[in-house]
Amino acid sequence: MGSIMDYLYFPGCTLYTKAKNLDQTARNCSLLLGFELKELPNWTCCGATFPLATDNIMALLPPSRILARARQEGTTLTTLCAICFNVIKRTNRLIQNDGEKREKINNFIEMNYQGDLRVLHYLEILKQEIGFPQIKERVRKPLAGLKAAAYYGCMLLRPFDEMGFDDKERPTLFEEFLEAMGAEPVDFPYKIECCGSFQSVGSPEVATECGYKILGSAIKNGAEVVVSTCPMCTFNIDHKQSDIKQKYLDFKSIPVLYFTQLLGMAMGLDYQTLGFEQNFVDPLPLLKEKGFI
Amino acid sequence: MKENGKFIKRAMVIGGGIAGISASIDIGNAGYDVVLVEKLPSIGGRMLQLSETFPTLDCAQCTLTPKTVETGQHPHIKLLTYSEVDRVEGKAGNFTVKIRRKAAYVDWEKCTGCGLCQEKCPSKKPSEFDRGMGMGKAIYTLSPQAVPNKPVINPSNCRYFLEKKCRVCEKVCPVGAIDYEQQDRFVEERVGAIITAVGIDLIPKETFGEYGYGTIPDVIDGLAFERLNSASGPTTGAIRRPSDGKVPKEVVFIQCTGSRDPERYMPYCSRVCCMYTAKHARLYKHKVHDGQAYIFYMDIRSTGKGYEEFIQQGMEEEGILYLRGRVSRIFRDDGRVVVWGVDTLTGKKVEISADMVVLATAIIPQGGTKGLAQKLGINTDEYGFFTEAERKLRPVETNVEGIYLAGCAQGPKDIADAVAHANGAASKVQGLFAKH
Amino acid sequence: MFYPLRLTIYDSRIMKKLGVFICHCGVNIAGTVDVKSVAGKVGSVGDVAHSTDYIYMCSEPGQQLIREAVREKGLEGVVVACCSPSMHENTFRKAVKSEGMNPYLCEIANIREQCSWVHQKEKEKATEKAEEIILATLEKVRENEKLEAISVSINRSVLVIGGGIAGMTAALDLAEGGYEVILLEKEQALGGHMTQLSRTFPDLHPALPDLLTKALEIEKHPGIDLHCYSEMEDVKGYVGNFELTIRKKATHVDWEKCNECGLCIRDCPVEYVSQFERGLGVRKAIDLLYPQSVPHKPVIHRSHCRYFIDGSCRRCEEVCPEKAIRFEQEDERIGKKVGAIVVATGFELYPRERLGEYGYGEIPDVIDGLALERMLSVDGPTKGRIIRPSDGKVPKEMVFIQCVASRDPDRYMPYCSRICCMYTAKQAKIYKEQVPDGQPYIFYMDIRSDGKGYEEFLQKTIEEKGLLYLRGRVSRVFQDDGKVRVLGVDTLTGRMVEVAADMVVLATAVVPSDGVKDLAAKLRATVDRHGFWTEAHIKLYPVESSTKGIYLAGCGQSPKDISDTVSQASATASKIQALLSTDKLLQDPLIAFVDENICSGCGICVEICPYEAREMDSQRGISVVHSALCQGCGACIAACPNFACELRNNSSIQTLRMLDTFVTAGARE
Amino acid sequence: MKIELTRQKVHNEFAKKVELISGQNLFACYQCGNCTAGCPVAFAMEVGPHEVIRYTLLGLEEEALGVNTFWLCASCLQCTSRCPKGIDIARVMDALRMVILRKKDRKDHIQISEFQEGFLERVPQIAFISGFRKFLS
Repeated sequence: MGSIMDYLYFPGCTLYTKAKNLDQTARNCSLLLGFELKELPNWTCCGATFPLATDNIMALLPPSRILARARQEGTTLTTLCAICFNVIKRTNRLIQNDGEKREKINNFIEMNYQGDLRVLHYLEILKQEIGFPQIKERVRKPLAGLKAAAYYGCMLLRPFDEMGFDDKERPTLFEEFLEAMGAEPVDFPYKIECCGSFQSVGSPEVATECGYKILGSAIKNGAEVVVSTCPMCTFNIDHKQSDIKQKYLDFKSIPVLYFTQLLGMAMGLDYQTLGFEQNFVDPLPLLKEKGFI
Repeated sequence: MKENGKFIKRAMVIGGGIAGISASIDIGNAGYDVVLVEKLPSIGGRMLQLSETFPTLDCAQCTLTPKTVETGQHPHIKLLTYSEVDRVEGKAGNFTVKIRRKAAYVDWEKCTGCGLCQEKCPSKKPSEFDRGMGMGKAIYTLSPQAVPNKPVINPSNCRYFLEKKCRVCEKVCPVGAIDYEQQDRFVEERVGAIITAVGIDLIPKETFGEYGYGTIPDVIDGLAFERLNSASGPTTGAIRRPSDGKVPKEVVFIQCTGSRDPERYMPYCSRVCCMYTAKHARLYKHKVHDGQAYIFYMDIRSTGKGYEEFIQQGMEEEGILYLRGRVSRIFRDDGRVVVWGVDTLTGKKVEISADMVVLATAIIPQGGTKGLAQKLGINTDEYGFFTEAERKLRPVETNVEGIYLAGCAQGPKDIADAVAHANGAASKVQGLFAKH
Repeated sequence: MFYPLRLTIYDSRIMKKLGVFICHCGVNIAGTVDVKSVAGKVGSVGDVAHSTDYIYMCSEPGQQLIREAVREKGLEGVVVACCSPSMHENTFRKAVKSEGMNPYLCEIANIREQCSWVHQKEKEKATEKAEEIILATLEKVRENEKLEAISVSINRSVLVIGGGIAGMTAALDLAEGGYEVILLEKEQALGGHMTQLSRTFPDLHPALPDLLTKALEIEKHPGIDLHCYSEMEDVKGYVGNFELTIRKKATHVDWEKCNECGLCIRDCPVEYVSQFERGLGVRKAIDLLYPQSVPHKPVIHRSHCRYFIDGSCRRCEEVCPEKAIRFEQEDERIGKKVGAIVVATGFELYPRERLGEYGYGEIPDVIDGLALERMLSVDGPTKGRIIRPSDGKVPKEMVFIQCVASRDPDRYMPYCSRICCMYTAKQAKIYKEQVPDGQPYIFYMDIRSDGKGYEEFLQKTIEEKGLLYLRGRVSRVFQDDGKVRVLGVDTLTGRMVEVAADMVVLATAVVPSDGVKDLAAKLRATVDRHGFWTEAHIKLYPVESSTKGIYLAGCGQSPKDISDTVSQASATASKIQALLSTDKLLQDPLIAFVDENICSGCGICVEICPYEAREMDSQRGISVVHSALCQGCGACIAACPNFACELRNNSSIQTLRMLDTFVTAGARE
Repeated sequence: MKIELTRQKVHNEFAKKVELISGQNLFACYQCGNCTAGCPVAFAMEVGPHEVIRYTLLGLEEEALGVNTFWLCASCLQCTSRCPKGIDIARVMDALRMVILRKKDRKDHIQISEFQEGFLERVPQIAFISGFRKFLS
């Protein structure tokens, strides 16, 4: 596998609290794969949403500041939370391409950043920098027979010309990852539909409905577990299963795991280090039944 | 300009679809010799794939075959099928065109067109002519009514070429016409004028990720529906969905798929989809009386003679439901094809759980049009359609004297307009010849 | 039923070897009719030596089946059971002819349009009926005579009626092809409606310059005999040999002498409302059609000229330096002969006065599309400026209404006029360029921008110019407070929309020119119920009329834009060149003939013949048939009180035998 | 039910403001409805995004701002990614939110004080931070 560089790492607020399991497993897995996530010093909130208003750049300053500081530390920045990734990558691209806004932003943050950082999602590192075949070789306990539905959500895929993550309508990267783990990917139409995002704060019932449709579609297509990359999505499709159950009485729970939890498990990490206690729907019975733990 | 004596009053027509055929017959009937070059093994073009044509619902074969037969038998028309233009030199009155005659692996001089080879050929692959709706053999003619009625071997499907075994066709051929060693050959033709009528293709339905989650077999395109509906097609005209052969009871037709979409696909209107979709829906209703046809549209464009009446009749008499709006997404769920669309007239999102979806995909120029334009020294627009000399008053002429345009290669048109355009080009050729 | 005695004379049934070929027409026939069983049953008839079926009889292998059977079985008569004879009679007759059989021994049994299509739900009965139709047709074939086509000589010149862009294009193409052309235009100058246009979509080229270039080319072309201010008075004859009478209307100006100085026009004291300017401008009693008119010669309009009204003025005569004024000139009739005729009679706009709900013809600021074109023309009544006809103010709220009287089957025209969407978008764009602070509103039902580059033009214009498209019809337009109030709807919000407009432009329906129906009667060609010329077949014969030798071009056939008109006009020229490229024309011999022994010379047939094909032979005292003129319509046969006329291969005995087949079959049931 | 149109209304301040904030040309919308067709939360909307755009273009400010459409928009960008005319509809929705949130009499869409007890503890930061940014002035 050769020596692989270390990556600057922006965890984001949620990974320090509600999604520690995502953060921890990612860090541990990277060590097993031969690279380190070098956490940015003094990082701040990314803004949690890419500002869509074009007449005001204030909301662009936090992610710009993160980028500018990261550039002082290195050349490649990675993150896990899909929303943080979306905000940071889009901001980076805007600074790269919009000279006028770049100048304004630099004036505000009193730094000089040109947008020359590579911003990669952790999954992209796995695919592009390390390679799924190589990861497959590292798999100690293949997740044979695990029917896993890869849920992409929105922020990795859209807008396509800015994110360039995968085909926006028929993405396959996540499934390729699951295959490398030895799992059986389950294709389901709702894998690119929205989880309701921040509507869990504004109109929780709408987010409940979104989550119900996504999970229902995954279950109908034979999934035993849904795999996610994003703490926002995970909240809406995992933690909100209690709300879903309240509304749809015949709804049967389904575990939702972070992709790094699967990765760790497949690479032989002790399941007790994988933070399953933070998952709302307990995956342990399923994982035991499957003989993975 | 050439002197009178040397001006060659003989024309070449490139493309043997309805436009090329119409132009050839016109020029031939005026007493001039014509060389008709077609890249497929037989003439007829896209129209050969159609079932019935709007607005009269005449069967396409019935309108077309007399013309293909007439072309094949015309004393002034020389057919060069399975051939492509390789190089063009010279100018009006004296073009020298080098033509590649592709290896058919069948000696057409000997072949009697008995069809035994096709019948016995053991190789079956999805047929391109049938848009994947049916199977085709490695040795084939495009249709039983092909002109000329001579088969060719497709080496990429033929077991002999792939695995060096089989040779069934050779064994069964009563006249020993199979020739696996045949090579492409080149011929030269000298002509005084050239008409290009190379026709169209459809933008592949696979282009539309959002419309074919994975690849849904029951999402087909308009030409595939024509094949399904065609009496000479793979289902002998029965409307059956590709996935399981069931009769679809709810069929959704989606217009403007890839057309009028400047951001993602083609900005132009493909001109024929509104009418053929209306026709499809009506023909579907004729065969599946208890079925429901839904048509998503943006604007209904029925501008030809009798077209508006045809559309309105479809709505009134066949109960076809028109929904004004685009479809955002199609995916498969529980063996059904789920369509997410909108009816902008009620402002409501519409979800239809359909049995089959037919996409009226955008018309694009035939592959290789730009290359041909370069050989001829004429222009194309950014999409590859040939550019006419002037849009209004010189719609069939090009920037090069002696080279003319016919049919959809200049821009999407329906059959009637394509034929008129082609006849117009023929008129210009006759005028050019008469002057010299 | 009364059987005339003499019919037995022809009843000389000789056994022939007959062949029957039944076409599946894909599933069109075979889906309803059990073709195999029909072929079997018919095959068992005594004189039927061959009976078979095939998926597409009209295809090459299908025709091959027929040719082989004729050759190998020595068939003496053939029935092809398939679609209407108007589709493929010719195809199959050619096929049998190639094997040496007389083509008129081949007949079509129509089991598609007359059987399978109309009985889709009664398969058994349809199968029986198909069998009966074939049996009846066999009866006909048994009595068919061998006939030879009638050969007629051809006059190789062409008449083009209409000097608009369609007629001009056809005329030029034909003349370039080496044929003599007579071009007839009812107005005093060439160009038709295109001369009224400002700029054309989608490239916004000025309409006039290109058109004038063409017009001048025509004026100078040695192969074109141009007759402006002329009308068709009478047509006799038939394809290859038409005899025309052209009426050249009196211009009251000797065009040979006129030096185009324009003094007469300048000094003419009479001004009247100009139709050419769509009522927005005036013209003189002696005037050109438009300033750059080709030919560039004036005409005196009698109904407005004071000399003709009360003899009070001879001003033009006084000022003319060439003494070219001819008050006494009369209409002139000239005779011509041609082999083919192109009708390119063009279109008019639906009269807006008949659209009560849109302004009762009363509101001056409600104009139609052509009127706005005149305004937009730099040589028009407002020199290209858009102003309200009522008070000359610049309209700031401008409403365009599409589909006015189009797509309105109940009240007006059911069809789409095809050009309105594009010209409205064009006009709105030009308006917005001229009045940047104005707002165009366009009421539409569907935007139909289906030509090359049209959709792109439209979308770009909407985006850049901020045209407001409102999907919905306008119910009413009325005058209120100096404004034109428009009551419409936006079906996309589902709301009623009211605009207090300064001006309203109606894209009124395209309708055929006046006088088309009269002309159709003269030419014996048909028009549809709206007055558009009917083509022989929309796909097979789109530029041929229902009458041989008469061809169609341009909007007279159906509405189309300039580019499509030009293509089609060239197509027409191409068809005519093929027709005239030979010296002799072969015509169907299926025409009337007279039994000279029976004809009493009463002359009823002469009266009744619509084609003037019957005349009296005064010497012999009987009626004769002019074979080149007879179209085989059968009117004389029905009219003859003595049963002296018959149609070749459509004799009474044949008809009766065919009827017998059906009657017998009916009785069996 | 009835709209009286004038050129001032078509070029109304409100539409201009929305165009300015969103950076989108509302005239480019040809009302195909693709945005509504693909919207994952359309089921809960009073009218679809395409209709809100229409209201805005026609100067129906009250109607446009009175519906829940843009409040329910989750900025998932499905509409944006499939718009055939390249309009970033999510930006238009955000612009409509901004018009309200930026008004002088600041009016928040959600009231933090009304949250159920423990709600904020349960919800991840990323959700309520982005929610607050979308819903609070």
